[in-house]
Amino acid sequence: MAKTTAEHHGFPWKHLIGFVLSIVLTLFALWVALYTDLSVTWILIIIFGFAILQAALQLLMFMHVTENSTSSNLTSRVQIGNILFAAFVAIVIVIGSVWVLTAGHAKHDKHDEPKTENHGGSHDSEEHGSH
Amino acid sequence: MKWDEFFVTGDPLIYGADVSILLTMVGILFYLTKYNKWKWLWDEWLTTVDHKKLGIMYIVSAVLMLFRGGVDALLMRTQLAVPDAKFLDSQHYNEIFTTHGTIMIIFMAMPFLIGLINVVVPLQIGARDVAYPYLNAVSFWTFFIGAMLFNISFVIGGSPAAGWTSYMPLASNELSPGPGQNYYLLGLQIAGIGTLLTGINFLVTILKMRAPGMTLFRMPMFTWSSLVTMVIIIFAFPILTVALALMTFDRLFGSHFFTLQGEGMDMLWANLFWLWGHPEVYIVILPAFGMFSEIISTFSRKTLFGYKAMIWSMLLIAGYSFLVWVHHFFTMGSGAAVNSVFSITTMAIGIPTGVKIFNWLFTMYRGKIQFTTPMLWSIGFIVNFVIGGVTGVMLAMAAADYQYHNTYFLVSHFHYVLIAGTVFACFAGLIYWYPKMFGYKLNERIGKWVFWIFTIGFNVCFMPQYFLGLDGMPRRVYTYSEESGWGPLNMVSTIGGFMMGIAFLVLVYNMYYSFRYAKRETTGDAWDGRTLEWSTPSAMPPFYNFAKIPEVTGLDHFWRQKQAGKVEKLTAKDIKPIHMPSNSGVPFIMASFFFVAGFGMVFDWMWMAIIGLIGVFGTLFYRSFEYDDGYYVSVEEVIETEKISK
Amino acid sequence: MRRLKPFLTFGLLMAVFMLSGCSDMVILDPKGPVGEQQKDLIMYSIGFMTFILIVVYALTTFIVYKYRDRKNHKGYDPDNEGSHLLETIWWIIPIIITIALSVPTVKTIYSLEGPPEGTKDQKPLVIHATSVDWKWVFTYPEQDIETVNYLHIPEDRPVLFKLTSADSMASFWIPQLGGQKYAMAGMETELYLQADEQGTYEGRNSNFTGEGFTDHTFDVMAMSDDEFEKWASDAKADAPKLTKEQYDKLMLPGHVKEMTFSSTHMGWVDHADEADYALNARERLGYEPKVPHSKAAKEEKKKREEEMKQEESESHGDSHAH
Amino acid sequence: MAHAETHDPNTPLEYRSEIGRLNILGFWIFLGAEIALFATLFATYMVLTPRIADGPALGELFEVKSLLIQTFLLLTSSFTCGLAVHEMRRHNVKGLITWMVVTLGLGLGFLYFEIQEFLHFIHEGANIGTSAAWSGFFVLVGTHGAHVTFGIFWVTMVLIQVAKRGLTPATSAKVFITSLYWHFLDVVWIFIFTAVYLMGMVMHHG
Ligand code: HEA
Ligand code: HEA
Ligand code: CUA
Ligand SMILES: [Cu+2]
Repeated sequence: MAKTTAEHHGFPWKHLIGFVLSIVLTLFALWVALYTDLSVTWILIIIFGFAILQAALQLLMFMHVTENSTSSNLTSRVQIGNILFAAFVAIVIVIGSVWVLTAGHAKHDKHDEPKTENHGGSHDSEEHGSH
Repeated sequence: MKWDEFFVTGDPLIYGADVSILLTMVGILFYLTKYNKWKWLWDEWLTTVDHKKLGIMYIVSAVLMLFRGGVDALLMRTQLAVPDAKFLDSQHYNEIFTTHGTIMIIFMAMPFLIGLINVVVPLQIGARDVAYPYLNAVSFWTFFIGAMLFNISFVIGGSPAAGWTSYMPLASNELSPGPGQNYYLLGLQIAGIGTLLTGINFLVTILKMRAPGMTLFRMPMFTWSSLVTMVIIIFAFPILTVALALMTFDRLFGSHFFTLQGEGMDMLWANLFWLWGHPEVYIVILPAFGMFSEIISTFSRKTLFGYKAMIWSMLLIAGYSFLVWVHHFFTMGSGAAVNSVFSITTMAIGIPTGVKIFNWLFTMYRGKIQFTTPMLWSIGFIVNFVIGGVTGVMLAMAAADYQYHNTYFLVSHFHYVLIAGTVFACFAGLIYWYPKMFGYKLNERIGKWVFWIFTIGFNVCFMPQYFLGLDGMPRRVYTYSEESGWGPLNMVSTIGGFMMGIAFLVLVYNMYYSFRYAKRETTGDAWDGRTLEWSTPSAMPPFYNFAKIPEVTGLDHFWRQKQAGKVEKLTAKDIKPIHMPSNSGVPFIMASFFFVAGFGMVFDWMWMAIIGLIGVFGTLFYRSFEYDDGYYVSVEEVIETEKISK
Repeated sequence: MRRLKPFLTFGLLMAVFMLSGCSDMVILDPKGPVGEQQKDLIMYSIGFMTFILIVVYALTTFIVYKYRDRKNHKGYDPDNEGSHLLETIWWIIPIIITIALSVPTVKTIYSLEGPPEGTKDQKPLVIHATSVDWKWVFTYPEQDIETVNYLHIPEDRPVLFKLTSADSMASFWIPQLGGQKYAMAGMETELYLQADEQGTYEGRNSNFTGEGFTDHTFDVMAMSDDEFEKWASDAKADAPKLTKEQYDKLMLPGHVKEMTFSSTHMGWVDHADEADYALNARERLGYEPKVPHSKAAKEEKKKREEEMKQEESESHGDSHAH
Repeated sequence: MAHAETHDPNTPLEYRSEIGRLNILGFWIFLGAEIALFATLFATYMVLTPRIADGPALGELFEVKSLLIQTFLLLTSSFTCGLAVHEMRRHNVKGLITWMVVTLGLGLGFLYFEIQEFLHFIHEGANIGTSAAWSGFFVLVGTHGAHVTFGIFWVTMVLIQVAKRGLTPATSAKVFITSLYWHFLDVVWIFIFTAVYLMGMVMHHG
């Protein structure tokens, strides 16, 4: 659907709501991450959920991703399809890489084993349990 | 930096290259000056934004690169012809296969295809140019400069020698010191920018610049394949950009992404390289598929079989192309679950590819097949490509790949798909659209000779390599012992390689011969074609392509019009002033600054890199302030060009 | 069809090669259960591939021949756009083939992660294999001995290789015993192999590692259990101890002859923990990497070749007997 | 090239010229490529985080205060940038320029605090060469910072053009595109905020 100038003559409610929501989500995520006793898994699920929500907010409220010229609605389908495919590729890249580079190596990647005398590393194994 | 590290010395081959480069340059300068061609060169070529001219420049560069990569190949084959050969030493051999692989894929296959896409796609969709003609020139010049930067490594500083895959930590400062590896990083980086811009440009062009009536499902298959390719480019090339940048940081700025020190992770490079690298091989095969679709349909005189299935299979391949990269390192120990998943996704690509193969076969079924040269290449493609394809599926079976990996079985697989797929398509497409670009056909009789010599040579060269692989011959070894027993098959392979070289020379001769003697085309429809590019009245379309934008009513619109005897004749009153973009020298200048920046980085001369980058941003900003709305071609000029009698 | 003859000839040629040459080609001539499983999988897949090729070639030949443009052309149907039935067929059959290939593939992948089925009750012999440009260091932790560039293993007993590298990414491969796996600095990968027959097999690094890659090879001798035990205890008794200085020298890029030591390097470094050990050792020894093509590099190369020659002439009557 | 101009008065200015429409679509697609680019950097960062060699752990040095200041500056700048486009659609050049200048100011503020933070980390012994983890951090966050820097130059130049030429289909398309870019950087920051900072602190303390 095309946005028209007409809609833009009033007060920018949409922007304001978007802004307030993004602040709230940010603070909430911070609170969940640092000041609750949830398990790490839950914290991660919640804060990433919020991040995705916020990204969607920006796309819809500020960037008008669904908007296009009046002449064709192919354009908005392309814009949205493009972002969705980008999200797919991004997920494949991030989750795929982490999976491929840590799975299977779990049993032999020395980064996870408790420190030995001559091991230079100073991190402990809890830090990257997913490894 | 000492001089002996700057100029590569001590080898007759390199002195030979020095001299021939110098002579060529002097020759070109002399010619341009003597015949007063400088202005012509600048106005007609260096500043052009015409997609057809840019396309031709891409193709010319690609043919030159095919020669360069081919010479590399023949040098390798010479060294490998007999056991314990002393023709090349190890370092030299390593440099040669590295540049061979890189040049063939990045600087030959891609630009060849992008060149053909440039020439053909706007014509096929009935457009006057691409969406961003200026950007198109930027794409070409950054590609060209990237290629040049990569190529001078041969005489200045030394070539990269860590393989086209450049695995870390081998490619790190400690194990590959010197500028060689930097050339790889910067050359690819700069050319990669151009490729990404091409991706965006043509995606928008195809989506938004189509002639009225040409819905998505009326687009010719080559246009479709280009569309899908562009999508892959847009999402794959940024990965390469990052990977190259990270390695550049490791080499120049002391970071530890992939290094041995600082707990860098070498596997991460392999992972990122193939996250791009696998989609890349589909980038170079899908346009090839598109061309074969056009050619097979044209010369079977028949509609493409299963048009929709062709499109869906291509979309599936594009989606899958991002889900299989791990098959390049099954042997890295990521465990049974990872290997199983990626085995299956990889094999699954065979399904949509098979659909395409059978659809091509059934396009010929009940057709009226004409054995023109482009058609011969296309049939040759089907027959040879399946060999590469099914051996690809064999490689995809991870447990078996533990044995094939890093052997000549793999080398043979990818030459079967890259040559019988991509290179055959480049030849077929070049010959098919040659009259569009130059106004005459290449000689068919000589062309058929090229086909047979090349195809036989190709099989003689690479079929034995499957067996060498099964006999345990690893890739990238510069020599082997007598006892290994690999001598005879290698000799056969080398003979095949030289046959391909001969075929290439005959092809070049054919260009010369046809330039001299071929009959000039009088219409725009040299092959009785089906799609809009054949509908222009003159053999070579004028710079604005179409005096009047065609209106499309269905698939193969032009062919159907011809069948119905309803080809419209252009009349003077159809003609309106035509808006066209202006030429610009900025892309060329910007690319030159890229060269300066790249060269500076290669030698770690940061002052030079900074000057270059300032230049790049300067041209960018300059362009931002330039409001050039192009110009209008007057009705009179169009009428004159089209030779319409009033 | 005349035009297609060359292609058919090649297909035939390939089949002949397959049938006659099989047993000569090392990958199809395995000497242990791991390679055996892989060979079975390969042969199984070749069956399917041959079938696919035959179908495609038969169709091509038939269609191209029948519908070539000629006088009295019959059956021309220019507007034939497709057929649901046919298209369904060639979606379904490849899907079935893919499934038929996937099942044994996944089975074999999982099976190769552990010791071979027949000998899985035996305790595997553990050997650490460390790649250094361009040599292999083999550590037998239980026997407390170390060898360079050659391996002795008992037959009919699974060997668990723990792979790592001191520098570039290498790949540990003994074609006749089974497939390869990468050896990488800063980590450890595991590979089970087993020899069912006594004999000498060639092993190598198959992943490109630069200048000396071609000769980055080693010999594997499979012998009876007793012979193996005897060899190990002899080595323990007779061979010299490995000193840190000597080991550091091994860290320099280059080739060396076969060596045997009665102690291991595990005491002071595990490259799976310390990825930069070799680089530091090189620095300690004052080694500097040279830009290829530079004068310095050429001189170094000459020096290295001379050293090799000298070593070779010294090493006659080497400590270990084959 | 066709130059169909749309004259429907309800269509925002930036969509009225063919070139404007093409450029906006092209820029959206470019953002798709940028998503792949940042995803690669995120993947790199995620894989490398445990690899801190002898250097400090990532979460160890992060500070909530600096993080919140940066985040609010950027979130607010995204909001003001939205207001600027809102004003543009009301044909209010002055409003547009005012809000854009505010946006730039906030962007500069963000950069200031980011650089302060980087200097602090370096002071604490964590730089690009400290460990794989820190390489990943500096390049991911630094690439975002470089984008912001580029964005500041770009917006400035577009504003100069608006001041000189007024709002035309061409200049307004440019403004709109820079605004997309700016919002996009905010989106990326949200993920940096989450995946780098919050996660770093959770992993370190939790
Ligand atoms: C144009 C380029 C191109 C194309 C199209 C392909 C296509 C395929 N490739 Fe290839 N590949 C390369 C270029 C290409 N490849 C390169 C350059 C390398 C090596 C890089 C390097 O290491 O340097 C490589 C390496 C490579 C590997 C890594 C091996 C290793 O390193 O050990 C693997 C493994 O799975 C693989 C698999 C495949 C598969 C399954 C396909 C499939 O897409 C093939 C599909 C086609 C068919 C299957 C034939 C037609 C189908 C039918 C007739 C239907 C019936 C068939 C079945 C049901 C099976 N390829
Ligand atoms: C599109 C890609 C492409 C193409 C077209 C080719 C074409 C050829 N390739 Fe290439 N090749 C690769 C991509 C390609 N290759 C890649 C990616 C690698 C991996 C690199 C790596 O490991 O990093 C590789 C590796 C590779 C190897 C393995 C090297 C090794 O592992 O040690 C070999 C060996 O035979 C080889 C041979 C050939 C031959 C004989 C041709 C022939 O088709 C070439 C035909 C020749 C010409 C068309 C030119 C004709 C020239 C003349 C007529 C001039 C005559 C001049 C003289 C005699 C001096 N290639
Ligand atoms: Cu490879 Cu951990
Ligand atoms: Cu692949």
